[in-house]
Amino acid sequence: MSFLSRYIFSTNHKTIGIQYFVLALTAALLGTALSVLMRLHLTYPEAKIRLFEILWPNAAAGGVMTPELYLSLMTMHGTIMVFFVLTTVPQGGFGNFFLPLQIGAEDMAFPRINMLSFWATALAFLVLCSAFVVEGGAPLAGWTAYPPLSAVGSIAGPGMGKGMTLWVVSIALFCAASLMGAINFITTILEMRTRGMSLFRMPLTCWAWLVTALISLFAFAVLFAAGILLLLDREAGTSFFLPAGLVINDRILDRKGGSPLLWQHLFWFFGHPEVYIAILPGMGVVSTVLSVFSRKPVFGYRAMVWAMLAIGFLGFLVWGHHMFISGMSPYSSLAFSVLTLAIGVPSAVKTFNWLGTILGGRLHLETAMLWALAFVSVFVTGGLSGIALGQPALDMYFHDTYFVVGHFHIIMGVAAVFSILAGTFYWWPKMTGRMLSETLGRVHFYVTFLGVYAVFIPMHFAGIVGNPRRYSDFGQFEFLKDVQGLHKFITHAAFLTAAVQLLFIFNLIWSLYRGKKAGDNPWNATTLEWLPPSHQPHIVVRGAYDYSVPGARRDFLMQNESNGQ
Amino acid sequence: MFFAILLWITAFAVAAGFFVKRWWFPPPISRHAMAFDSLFAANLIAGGIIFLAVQLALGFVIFRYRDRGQRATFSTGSTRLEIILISLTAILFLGAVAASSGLWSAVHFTSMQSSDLKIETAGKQFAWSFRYPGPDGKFGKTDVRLINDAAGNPFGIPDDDAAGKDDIATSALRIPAGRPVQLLLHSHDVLHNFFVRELRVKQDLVPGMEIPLRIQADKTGEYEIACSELCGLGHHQMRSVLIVMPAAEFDAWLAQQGKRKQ
Amino acid sequence: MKNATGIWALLLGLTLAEVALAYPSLAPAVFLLVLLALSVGKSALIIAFFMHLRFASRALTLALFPILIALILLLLGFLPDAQRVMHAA
Amino acid sequence: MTRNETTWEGGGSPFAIGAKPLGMWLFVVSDALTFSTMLMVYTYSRLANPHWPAPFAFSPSIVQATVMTFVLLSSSLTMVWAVDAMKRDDRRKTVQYLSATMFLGIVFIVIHMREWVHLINDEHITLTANPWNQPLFGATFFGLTGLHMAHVTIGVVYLGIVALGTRMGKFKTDHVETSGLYWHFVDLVWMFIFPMVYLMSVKR
Repeated sequence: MSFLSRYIFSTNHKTIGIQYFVLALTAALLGTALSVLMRLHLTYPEAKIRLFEILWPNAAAGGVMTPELYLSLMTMHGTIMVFFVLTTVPQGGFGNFFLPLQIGAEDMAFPRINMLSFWATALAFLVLCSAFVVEGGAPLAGWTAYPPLSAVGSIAGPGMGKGMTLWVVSIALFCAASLMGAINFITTILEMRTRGMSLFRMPLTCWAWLVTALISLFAFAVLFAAGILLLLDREAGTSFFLPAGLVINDRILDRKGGSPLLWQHLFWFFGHPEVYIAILPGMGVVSTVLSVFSRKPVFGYRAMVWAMLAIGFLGFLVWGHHMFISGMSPYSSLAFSVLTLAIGVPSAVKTFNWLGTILGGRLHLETAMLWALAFVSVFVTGGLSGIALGQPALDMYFHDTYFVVGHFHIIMGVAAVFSILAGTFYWWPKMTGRMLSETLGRVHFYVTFLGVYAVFIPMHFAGIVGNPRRYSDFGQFEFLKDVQGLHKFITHAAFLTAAVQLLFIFNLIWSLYRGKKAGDNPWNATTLEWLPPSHQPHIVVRGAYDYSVPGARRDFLMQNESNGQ
Repeated sequence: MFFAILLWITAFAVAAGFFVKRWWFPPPISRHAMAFDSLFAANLIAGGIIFLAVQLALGFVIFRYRDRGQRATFSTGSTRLEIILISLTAILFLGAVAASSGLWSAVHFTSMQSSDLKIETAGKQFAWSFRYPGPDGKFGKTDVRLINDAAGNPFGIPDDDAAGKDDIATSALRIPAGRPVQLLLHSHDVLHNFFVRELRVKQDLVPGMEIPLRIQADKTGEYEIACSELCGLGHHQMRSVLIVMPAAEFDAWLAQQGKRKQ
Repeated sequence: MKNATGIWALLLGLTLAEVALAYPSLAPAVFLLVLLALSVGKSALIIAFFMHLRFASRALTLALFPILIALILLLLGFLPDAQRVMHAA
Repeated sequence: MTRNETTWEGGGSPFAIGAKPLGMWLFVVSDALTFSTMLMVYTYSRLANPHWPAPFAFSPSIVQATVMTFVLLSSSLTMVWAVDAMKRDDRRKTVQYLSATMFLGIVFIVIHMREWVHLINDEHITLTANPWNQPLFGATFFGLTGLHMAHVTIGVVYLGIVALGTRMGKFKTDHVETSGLYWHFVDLVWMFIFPMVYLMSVKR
């Protein structure tokens, strides 16, 4: 095998998994860097910062960020984090590497489509990043790209010309890639399990990947159609999302008949399920990690499966809660409100079962376990503010304030990232054959845990004051004087939290060369990926979480172990 | 063990942050705003109890069951507990919906009265304008081609329209205290959002739609209007003020504006 | 083979029926419902006999189609807002 | 042929079809939602614009569209025959039927393109403008039929590859069956586009 077919255009699921992981790590670093720059500008809007000038000689001439630059960083931060980090690592990265191993398959069902799907994702990322360097810079319409702002071209501002077009193309490519991935995952899980691996013996991670793939299969289909329509509006002069009588920048637009609300419906029909695409695989990882490190079976395995299926389906019924104040029919708001709180029920079931899993266990507080426990903590914190936002009457104040920013960063960003980190610490030995440093891991963990609470809880307070989000400067409003101290605190906490992530990167690199060699099954886990590599097909005889089974000879029974005696 | 203690401290710190109310809502100026505040308080108390209970329980379990060489108990779950929990959360969440739907309905389903003062509210990048129908009580026609801010015609009212002759256009929103007002929200270009903190209301302005919003302020004073939906690079400076005047003073102001027009 | 030809003829007949129905002045809503019913019938025939779903396992039918149909019905949730757009000239 | 969890414990397939057809089924289901979205956007646009035009006269529009439906349905029939022949391991017949299917697909595209040219040149309906000042009429019409035509075109190329592979003896029954699923799906979508787009806009 040449270098190219082995490492670059490989069809091996492990290589593709690592490729996804590295791509997402790059994206995460870029996305985090952007957020730090944004915080810097927000806190010191007048300061002349040399770094800005070096990075953007035009948009930050003299070292002061222009509002459009700030908004474009915000747009890119959101897009990169949602699509190329949260959607990519848990499914593309971990899923590709571990799904075939966990179900005892040799590879994914369609290895070549798998490779294609990764390269389409990578291309989508490159296309998105190229928006930074084209004329006008990156788009400034936010990751939701609401028209008319996003549909009328460069008269709506710098970055809304070529940059915005690249954004749409990137998202369309990403849709195609995710669709290929989803087909591959579902087919693999349904067709390629080893003997004895019935659906209800699968580890919860596999269930999570299955449900996530099902959601992707449908959600990205809708976003793809919406993307085509937005592209037509931008490049071909149609007016799906543009009503009559628009006057932008003193120019009267010759468009007619469309409705901006239509985009919001289409986008959130995808966008809300997308939240679950980001978090469900993490839930699977956390369930597994909690079980392994408590030496106890998952509490209510079947309830966990049904809760995931319920979340997956209900996720499609609640898109309207992003649109309570959008001018949508107010009757729809009430219906969406009921459905939104209904989705809290399976989420509560999961939380309850996680607590049930660790209750009465023997908790080994390794770093992976700490991340999983912290996931439960932030999941509850973020979920509770979601209950407030799910009520249209309260959303009428909190919508588009920092309360929302705090909420979704905790529940979607932080929780998903914690589960990714739990997965990384748990699976790194399998991926590389070496252990990560526990000491570095703990320092990284404690600072990050405190850091995210210090960053995102104060945002709720800013939201209560009424601080609107997506403002590049808080100087124009009297009432925003009061929150500036708060923002300064948030910025400092964010700096610290971002800086300590370098420790994590260092840990990864250090471990590759100096890390302790890991055995085949360092955590004494039961699932098939921890078996030594062999060409024999495994025959599965038990469920995925047989820990501390009474009468067994040791406190775990692997899935292919026929008898514990 | 260290993590358990840290978790407890964090949970109490978060709860304290919401309890001390150093950063909080501005005082309410309408009945709706007061109802909003009590609804939020109820949510905060219920949510706060659940938050502390779960975080403290999590910390406790970590503390109590940390590895001290004990054997883990074997348990795969309990359907009965599961069902109890599902019922409890379902009741709690549906209760939350029921409790808050009244407030939503009061804003959106209260029928508009013909006696309501109507004010057209228009947003454009990045300014607000307001139009009063004048003594005849009728808004004149508008034509986007005639929009001219410099000439004081932000709505594009043609010169030859009788109904539009007496219309009054302003850049600040003046309303009488204690009287219901209908804002007819329009946008000329992109999405905007009308947000007044003290009223606790927020509504998008959508081009191609006319969205009515019924408000009533009871306390006089000056309050800031902020755009709360991303509308482009000047989003952060799209500001105006809501001036709530005593009803008599407002009538006098409106009459005077009308006179100046003629 | 014969079976498929029969289905083909049936599909063609239904198509002609649709065309014929376009000319008596039915109310648009009624016409739309009739057309949708006929189209759903036609696609069911295609799925069952041409795509051989009838001969594949029931599990596939039961797993995929209810989800798809539910989601398509969900898209109807957009429609109430179409009436809220102002009909400016 | 129902198999339940107790008898089926991994290895085979619960759906009793191979990986390739299952993958295509999944694609078809996903693509069906994309088309549904487009049709819903079309419905939304019609509802939002009360004076929607109905310009399709019996001749040529409806006649042509009916002929196109006939062509597409017939191509599905030849496709069924192709899969059938492949199952009997008659590769020569399979290639013949596949070629017939491709030919009918091309006929469909040609008639469709002629219609487009006629609408654009003679009726002055384009993507962005038309005589009734309802720009979304053209946008939805060309958007929907264009997306469908793209699918037919891709289908013809795909069938070409499958026919070639079958003739060279490389492809198995699975390949032909999978391409058949795609082709029937393209036919199925037209069963909605024809009534929704053409018949709902009949000039009475």
